[in-house]
Amino acid sequence: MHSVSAAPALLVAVAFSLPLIYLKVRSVKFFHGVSLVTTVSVFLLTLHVQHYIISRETPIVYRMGGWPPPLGIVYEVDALSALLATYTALVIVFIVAYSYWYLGEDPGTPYYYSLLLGAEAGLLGIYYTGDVFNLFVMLEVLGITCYGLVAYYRSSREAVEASFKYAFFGAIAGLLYFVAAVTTYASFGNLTMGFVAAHTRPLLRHSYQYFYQFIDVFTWGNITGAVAVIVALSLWTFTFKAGVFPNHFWLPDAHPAAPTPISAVLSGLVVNAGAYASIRFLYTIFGVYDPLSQFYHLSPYFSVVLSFIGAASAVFAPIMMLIQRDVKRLIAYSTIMHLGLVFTGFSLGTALGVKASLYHILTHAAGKALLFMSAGVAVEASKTRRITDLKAVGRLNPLVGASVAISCFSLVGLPPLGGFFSKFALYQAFIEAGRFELTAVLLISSGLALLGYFKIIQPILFGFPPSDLNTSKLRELSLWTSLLPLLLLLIVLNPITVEVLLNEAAESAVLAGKYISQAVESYISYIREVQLSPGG
Amino acid sequence: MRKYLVLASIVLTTAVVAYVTTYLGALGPLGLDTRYLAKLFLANTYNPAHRELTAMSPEAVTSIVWDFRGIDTLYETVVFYMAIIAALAIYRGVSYSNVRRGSGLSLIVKVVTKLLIPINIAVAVSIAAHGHLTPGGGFQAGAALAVVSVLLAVVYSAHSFVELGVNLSRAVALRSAGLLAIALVVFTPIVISALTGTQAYLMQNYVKVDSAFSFPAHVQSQLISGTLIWFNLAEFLAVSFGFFIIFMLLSLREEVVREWVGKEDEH
Amino acid sequence: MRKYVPVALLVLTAYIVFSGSVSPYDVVLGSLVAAGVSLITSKYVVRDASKAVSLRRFLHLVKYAFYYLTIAEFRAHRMVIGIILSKAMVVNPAIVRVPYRARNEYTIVACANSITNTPGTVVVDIDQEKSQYYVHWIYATGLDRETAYREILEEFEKRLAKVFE
Amino acid sequence: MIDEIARYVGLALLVAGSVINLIGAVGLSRFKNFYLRLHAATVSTIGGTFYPLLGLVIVSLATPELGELRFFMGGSLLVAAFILLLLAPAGSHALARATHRAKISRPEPVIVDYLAEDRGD
Amino acid sequence: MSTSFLENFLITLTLYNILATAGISLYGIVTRPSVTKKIISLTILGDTFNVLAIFIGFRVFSVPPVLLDLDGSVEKLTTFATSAVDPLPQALVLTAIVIGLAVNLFLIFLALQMYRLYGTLDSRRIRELRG
Amino acid sequence: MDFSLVLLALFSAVGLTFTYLAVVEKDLVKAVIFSAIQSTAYVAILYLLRAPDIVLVYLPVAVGLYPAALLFLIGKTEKVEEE
Amino acid sequence: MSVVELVLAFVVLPILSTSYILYLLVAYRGPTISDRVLAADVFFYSVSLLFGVASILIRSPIMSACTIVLVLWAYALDIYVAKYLERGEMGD
Repeated sequence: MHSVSAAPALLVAVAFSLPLIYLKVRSVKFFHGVSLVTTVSVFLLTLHVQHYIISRETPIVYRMGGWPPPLGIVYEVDALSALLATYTALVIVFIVAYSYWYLGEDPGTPYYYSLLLGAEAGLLGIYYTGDVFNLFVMLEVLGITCYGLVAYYRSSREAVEASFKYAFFGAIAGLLYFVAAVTTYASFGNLTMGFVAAHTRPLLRHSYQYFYQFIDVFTWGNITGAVAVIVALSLWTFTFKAGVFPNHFWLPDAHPAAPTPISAVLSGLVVNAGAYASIRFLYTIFGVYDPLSQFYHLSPYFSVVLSFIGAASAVFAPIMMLIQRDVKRLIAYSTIMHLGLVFTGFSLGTALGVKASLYHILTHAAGKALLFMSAGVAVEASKTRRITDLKAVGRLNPLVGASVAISCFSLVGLPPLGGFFSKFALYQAFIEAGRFELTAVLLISSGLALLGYFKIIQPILFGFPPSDLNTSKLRELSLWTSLLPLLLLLIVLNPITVEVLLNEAAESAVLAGKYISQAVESYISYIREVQLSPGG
Repeated sequence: MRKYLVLASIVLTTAVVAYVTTYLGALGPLGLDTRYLAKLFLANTYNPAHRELTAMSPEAVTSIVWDFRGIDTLYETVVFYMAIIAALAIYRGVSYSNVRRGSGLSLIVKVVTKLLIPINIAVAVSIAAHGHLTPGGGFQAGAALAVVSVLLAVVYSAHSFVELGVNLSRAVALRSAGLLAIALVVFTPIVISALTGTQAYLMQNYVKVDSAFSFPAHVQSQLISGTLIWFNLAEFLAVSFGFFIIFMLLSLREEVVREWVGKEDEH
Repeated sequence: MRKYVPVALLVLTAYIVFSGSVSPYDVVLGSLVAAGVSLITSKYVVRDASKAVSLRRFLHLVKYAFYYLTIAEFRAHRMVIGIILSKAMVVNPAIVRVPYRARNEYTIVACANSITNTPGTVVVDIDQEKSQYYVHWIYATGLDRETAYREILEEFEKRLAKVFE
Repeated sequence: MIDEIARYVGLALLVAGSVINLIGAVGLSRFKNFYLRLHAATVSTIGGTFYPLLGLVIVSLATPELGELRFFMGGSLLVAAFILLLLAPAGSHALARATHRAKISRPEPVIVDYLAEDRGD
Repeated sequence: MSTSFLENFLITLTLYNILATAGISLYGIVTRPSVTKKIISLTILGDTFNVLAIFIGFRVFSVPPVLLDLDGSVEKLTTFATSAVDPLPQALVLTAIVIGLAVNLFLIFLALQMYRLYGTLDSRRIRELRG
Repeated sequence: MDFSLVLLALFSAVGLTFTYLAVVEKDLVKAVIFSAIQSTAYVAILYLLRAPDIVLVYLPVAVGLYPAALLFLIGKTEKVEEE
Repeated sequence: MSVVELVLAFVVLPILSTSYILYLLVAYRGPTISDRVLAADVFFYSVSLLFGVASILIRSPIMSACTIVLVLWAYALDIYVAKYLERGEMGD
C-alpha cells in the first residue's frame, strides 16, 4: 500500500527539484506541465487508496520505515481521511489548470509551484497521518507554504501585512499545538493516535482484553488533567487553521491578498484541515462523544462550546459580507460562515451530524474554489477588486457567468445543487438532535448570505459588457478545463452519488473501534514475530 | 487597561497550567523515571541481536530522528526548505552581481576569521560524519557551518560571496542536490521492492519481519548505520547552503533591494 | 603546490584531534575534507608559498607558544589581578601608539592577538599606513612610542618574526 | 602514577582557573568604564577559561576509565581551547574598536588618547 | 527510587520558572508594539516550550541517550536503558527547533519587506496606514 | 542529590530574569543581547538535562542565528521601540 | 566519588556559579551596549568551562563536543554587535 506514503513524498520530491530545474530550464510552460502531471498522478494515488479502503472496509495502517506504531510513525487512513484526501487532490488538479491560465508567463512560477505542491503535501499528510506529532509537522508544512503563497505579491502592502499576521499567529498556534503534542507524550507515554485512543476507552477493555495487556505499559501520567490542556491548546490551533469565530481575524486579510488560485486553495481546502483535525481529535482520539470513552461525560460542554463558536461565526460572517466592497474579501468572509456551519454540524456528536459536516465540507470546497476562480476572472479582466467596478465578464464568456451563478447558488443552498443537499443534511441533523436554535442559525445565515452573494452576481452577470476587454484571454482552454469540471462536480454532488462514501466516513469517525484495533494489531503482530518480550 | 487585562489572563492561564502539571501530575512524575517507550528506544537503538528492532546506531536521538521517526525529519526539512523558497520568492528577480564591494571590519578580525573558516569546516564535517556515533548530525553540522556564512557577510561584506564564487544559483543548486539525495535514499527501498517484487517500506533502513530489504550497517567493520550516515551528510549539505542563501539575501544592501521592489504592478 | 599543504595539514589536524580517533574512516574522510578545503581556501589563506612549510618555523612557533603561555601570561595576570584585588584600584590608563616593524599580515595579527590576550593591554585599533597599533594600556609607564614598543611589543615581535617573516 | 600526577596537575589548573575566573568577574563589576573592563574580561577568558580548559584536557586524558572516549573529550576540548585563544582577542579588539569609533563610551579616566587625536576627534 | 524534598522542590521551581518565562514572553507578544520585539518574544516563547519538552524526559542521576559500549551485551543495554534520559522528547524538540527557525526566519524576511512598503515597524502605525 | 538540579534552578531563574529584561527593554539591540543571554542560560539547562544533540542545534540557532538575523533586521529598520 | 569529582562539584562549580552571577549583574547594569556584550561574551566563554566540568561529573565524555560550538558563536555575537556599532547596517 505504497500509495499512502508515496503521495505526499512524491509531491515533496518534485517540489525539491523545481528550483534546480529552474536553473537550466527557463520556460515557464514546462513548470506548469510538471505540476499538472504531478498533481494528476497524486490524485490517482489517492484514488487508489480510496478504492482500497472502500473495498476492504477497514483502515489501512502504513508503517513508515517498517516500524510498528509506537516506535515509528504510521499513516493510518480510514474512510474519513481517504475521502478528504482524494477530494483535496482532485480540486488541486483543477486549481493547477487554472494557475496555468492565471499566471501565464510570470517568472515566479517555479517558486509558486514549489510552494503549492508543498501545501498539497501538507494537506495530504494531515489527512493521512496517524501520529500526533507528525500532525504538528504537517500543519507546519501547510502553514509555511501558505504564508509564502499569501506573500507572493511582495510589492502589495496588504499581501505582505496579511502574510505577516497569518504567519505570526500561525507560529504561535503551532507552538501551542507543539505543547499539546508533548503533553500527549508526557501523559499517555506514546504519540500514536490509535494507542492514545485506546487509552481513553477503558470500557473497550472487556471486548479487547487481548489488546490491552500489550498496550497498558504505554501509559504514564494523569491523563484526565492532561486531556484538559491538550484539548484546549489543540482546539485553539485547529480553530485558527479553520478560521472560525474567535480565531478568524487573519482570514479576511490573508485569503483575498493571495493570488486567486491560492485564495481558492486557502478558502476551499486549507481550512478543512482544521475541521478534520478537530473531528479526529474530539471523536477518534479522545472520544468525547463516544459512550465507551472515559471523557464521555464532557460531551455536553463540548457540544455547547463548539456549537457556540460555529453559530457565532455563521451569524457574524454574513453580516460582514453585506458591508464589504472588495469582492475577494466578501468571499473570504463567506468561508468563515461555512466553516462555522461545519463546526456546528459536528458539535452534535451524532453520526448524522458528522456526515452533514463532511458533506458540507465537500460542497463548500468545490463551490468556494469555483467562486474564487470565476470571480477571479472578473477581477483579472477589470483590474480591480471593487465590486462596483467589476466588468460583466459573464456576458462575454457564458462559462464564467454560469460558474459564478451556480457556485453562489450552491453556497446559498438552492435545490438541484450540492450545497442544497449538504445544508439539508445539516438541517436534518439539527432536527434529529433537537437543536432548533441551530436550524434558526442555519436559515438566518443562508438568508443573509444570499444577499451577500447577490452583490457579486449582479455586476458580473447583469452589468454592461465593456468594449475594451481582451476577449481572447477569456476563451483559453485552461480556463474551461479548470472551471467546467468543478461546475459539473457541484451538480453531481448529490446524495445519490456520495451517500455511501459519507456514511462510511461518518461511521469511521464516530466509531473508533476499528481505527484503534488496526493500530494496536499492527504493533502486536510485529512484536509477536520478533519473539521478544518488549523492552528486553 | 488592556495591558492589565492581558497580564491577568496570562497569569491565570499560567497558574492553571502550573496546577495541572504539578498537582494533577499531567506530565507524569518528573525527574524519576522514563516512560516505557523511551526504554524501548534505548534498548533497541544499538542491538545487533534483534535486527528487526534496531537502528544499529548508538546515538538514540539520531536513530529516532532519521530512522524510527524519519518521516518527521523529512518533513521538517521540507519546512526549512519551503521557508527559504518563500524568502527567495519575495526576493525573486534580484541579481546578486551588482553588489558593491564593502570595506568590512579591521585586519585582525579578517585574518582571524580567515584562519577560523578551515578549522570550522573540519569541525562541522566531523560533527556530520559522526552523527550516528556521537551527538551531532546533519542539521547540527549545518548550523555549526552557518557561522561561515554569517561571518563572511559580517566581517568582510556581502561582496565576499561573489568573490568566493558562491552566487545564489549555485547555492540553490547545491542545496537542491542535498535534498534530492535525501529523497533518493527515502525512495530507494520502494523502488527496489517494486523492481524485485518484494516487500519494503518508505524510508526503510534494515530488515523488518515482513521485509528483507536492508541497507548495509557496516563497511569493513566501521559502523555506518545504514541510511543514517547518508541522511546526515545530505542534510549537512542542504542545511549549510540553506544558511548561505538566507544570509546572502539578508546582507543585501537596501538600495540594491529597493531597486526592484515596488516596480511590478499591484494585484 | 606547496601552498596547499599548510591548510590541508591544519584541517586534517583539526579533524583528527576533534574526532579523537585515527580509525581508517576518519583518516580517509579527514583527508578528503582537507584536500577539498585547501583547494578552495588556500588562495585566500596562504600568501607566500615558499614560507608555508618549514619545520624550523614550526619549532619557533612552539618555542614562542611555550614562552607566551607561561611567562608572559603569568606576568600580565599577576599585574591585573593585583589591581583588581587592591582596594584603591590605582590605574594609569592610556591609549598609546605602538609602532610595529612587521610586514607580513600574519605577524601583525599574531602580535596584536598576543598583546590583547595578555591582560593589561588591548589593541583598540590598527593603522596599517603608519604601521602602528593603538593600545589601551591599563598601567602606562611611558607615553612615547619607544617606551610603549619596548614594554608591550618588543618581546613578542622579536620571537614571532622568526616564525612568520 | 603518571596518570595520577597529571590528573592533579590538571585539577590544580582547574581550581586556580576558576578562582581567576571569579577574580575576573569581580574586576568586571568593579571597574568603572568599558576600556578598563576589557582587561578584566581578558583575565576571565584567558586565565579563567583557557587554562582550566587545558586542565580539563589533561584530566580527561589522564582518566583511563573513560577508555577510547578520553581522546574524543580531550581532543574536542583542546580544539575548543585553541579556538578560544584565537577568537577571544579578535572579539575584544573588534568590540573595543567599534566602541571607540561609535563613541558610545569615553575611555575616561585616561591620561592620553592618541587614537582620538589621530582620528581627529 | 524516590526523590527527596529538596530535589522535588528544585524540580518544581525549575518547572515554574519555565512556565513563568512562557507567560512573560506571551505578554511581550501581545502588548509590545514593535514587530521586532514581537519576533524576539516569539523566539523566546518557542525556546521555553522546547526546554519544557526536554524537561519532561529528564531523570536525576542519568546519562545522555548515547550508548558508549558497542559490544551489545544484554546487561550493558539494560543498564543503559534504565539510566539514560528519554531520547524521544529530544528528537521531537530537534524537529520543533528547526521548524521554529524556519518560521522565524521567514517572519524576519516578511518584517523587512513590510518595512520597505510601510516605512515603519510599529504595529499601531501599520494598522493606521493600512486603514 | 544530583548536582545538576541546583544549577537547573539557577539557570532557569536567569532565563526568567533576562526574558523579562528583553521584553521590557526599549532599545532593540539591548533586547537582542538579553535574549541571547537568556538563550545561553537555556543552553546550559539543556546541557544539564543531558541533551547534547539539542545543545548542538539550539545553540547555533538561538545564540547565533536569531541574533544575527534580528540585528540584520534592526540595522535596516528601526532601532528603538516607541512606547 | 573520586577526588576529582568531589573537587569539581564542591569547589569549582560554586566558584563558577558565583562568577556567572557577577557577569550577569554586569550584563544587566552595564551602562552601554558594549559593556553588556562584553559581559555576555565572558559569560558564554565561562559556560563553555561548565560544559567540560559537567561532562566529567555526568561521566559522559561525549557531551564535551558542544564546547567548541559555544565558543564559535560567542565570538560571532561579538562580531555582529561590533559591526552594528561601527556601521549601523550589517551587510556592508
